[in-house]
Amino acid sequence: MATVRIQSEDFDAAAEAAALTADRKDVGAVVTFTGLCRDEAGRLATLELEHYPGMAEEEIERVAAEAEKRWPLMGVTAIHRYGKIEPGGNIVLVVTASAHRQAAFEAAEFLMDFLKTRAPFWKKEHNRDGTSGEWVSAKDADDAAADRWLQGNK
Amino acid sequence: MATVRIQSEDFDAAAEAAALTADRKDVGAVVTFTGLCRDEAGRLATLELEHYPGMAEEEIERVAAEAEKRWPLMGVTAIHRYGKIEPGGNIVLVVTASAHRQAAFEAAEFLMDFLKTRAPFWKKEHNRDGTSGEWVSAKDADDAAADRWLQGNK
Amino acid sequence: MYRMNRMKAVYFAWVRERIGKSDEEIDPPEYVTTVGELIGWLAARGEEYAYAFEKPSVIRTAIDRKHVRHDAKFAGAREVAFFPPMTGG
Amino acid sequence: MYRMNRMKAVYFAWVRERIGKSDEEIDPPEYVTTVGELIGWLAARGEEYAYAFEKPSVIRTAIDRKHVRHDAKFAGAREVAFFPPMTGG
Repeated sequence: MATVRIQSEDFDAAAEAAALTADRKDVGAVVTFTGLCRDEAGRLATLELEHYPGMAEEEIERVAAEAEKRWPLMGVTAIHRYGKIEPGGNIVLVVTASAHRQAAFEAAEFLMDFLKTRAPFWKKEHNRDGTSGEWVSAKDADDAAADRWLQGNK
Repeated sequence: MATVRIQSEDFDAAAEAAALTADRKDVGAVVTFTGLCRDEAGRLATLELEHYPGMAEEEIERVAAEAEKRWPLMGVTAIHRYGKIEPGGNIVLVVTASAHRQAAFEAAEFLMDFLKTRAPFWKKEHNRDGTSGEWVSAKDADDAAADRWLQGNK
Repeated sequence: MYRMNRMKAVYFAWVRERIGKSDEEIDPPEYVTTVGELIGWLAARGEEYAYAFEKPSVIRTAIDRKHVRHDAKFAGAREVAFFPPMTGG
Repeated sequence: MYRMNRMKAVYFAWVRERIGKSDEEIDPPEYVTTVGELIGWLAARGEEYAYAFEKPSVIRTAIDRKHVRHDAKFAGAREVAFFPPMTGG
């Protein structure tokens, strides 16, 4: 059963990873992905993340459940922040645990690909020069990354 | 320039990951892979890791340099332990940092695949029943995992 | 009289900004049955809606917090959401 | 007389255990030029070597701490290593 949290507070990637392996000795591989806010070469002051309360959690839970169906996972944690995040700050965390490394790696990539394209979050940029920024556009590359799992060509 | 360490002491994955992003705001993605010692359904008492001093470090540095050539990485850390490790204990750590998630994920997988097949380490199992164990056999699956990067079919 | 079509519409990101509100009760006529048709009906409600829905093909939709395509029927829905492509992660 | 072929041989894992030592100075004759030939020459040194090298194809080799294939020439090498396929990571 996956742990999914949507929160404005920061998270502790190490503590979340440790929680997945605590008191068990059958885990052989833990993959942790942390997505951080970039300053875009100094331009960005703050990233504002809007989300769809309720659906954000449910949608990530659906993606995590699908990952648990596809790979023999011993633990999955996904945390996504909302609100204002400064450059260098954490945005998203995915942790997967499995007996073997391939399952842990693939499940973490799968989760991130689908989280990017299916979790209802939107980023707005606030710039250092005071201009209030554009909504970040979705990338075709992200759709393509998600699609590769559907076509079974990975 | 990658950080590579071969050591008998445990490592702190969180501290190593934090070191890669400290004081910089251009990192968008950090992938951390931790390989742990499994107890093999209770059979295993200790795993003993033998290594080729000098070559182990040099070989991992060569693999890390190759990863830095292939992907736009902002940081790479690889730590491999040797000596006796108990079930649940850490064996290997790979951390990659990049602006984007795909580079961080692929580089971490690449490092693990080549570390498995090229880094001069050998595992011997010591069992709970006191029998002193077999040397772990290399897996064809690991060779295949490393080969996919050579054939450019990923 | 009991109306099946009475529901909550919710808007996010620039859809919300262009319309100028984050949610509202709507009561579309009975000939409007899919979320795609609902977009067309909403777009006719005024300038701000026309602006928000000027390119229907980029609008993503959800019924009761599940992604749906524009051809999905919304009969029985309590909440229909309209938003741009997602950019989380 | 100066000998080009004098070098250190190092053994790991079950190769080391079977031979019963982790390293030694070796001085192969001049007609032995590749690490593959060196395996054959070492295998003839006694029972423990014959056991260690009974399946030459599974033995991995390194010259001066770099992986090499069995057809690699070792002239000038200071250290030649013999070990099973690696199982780190």
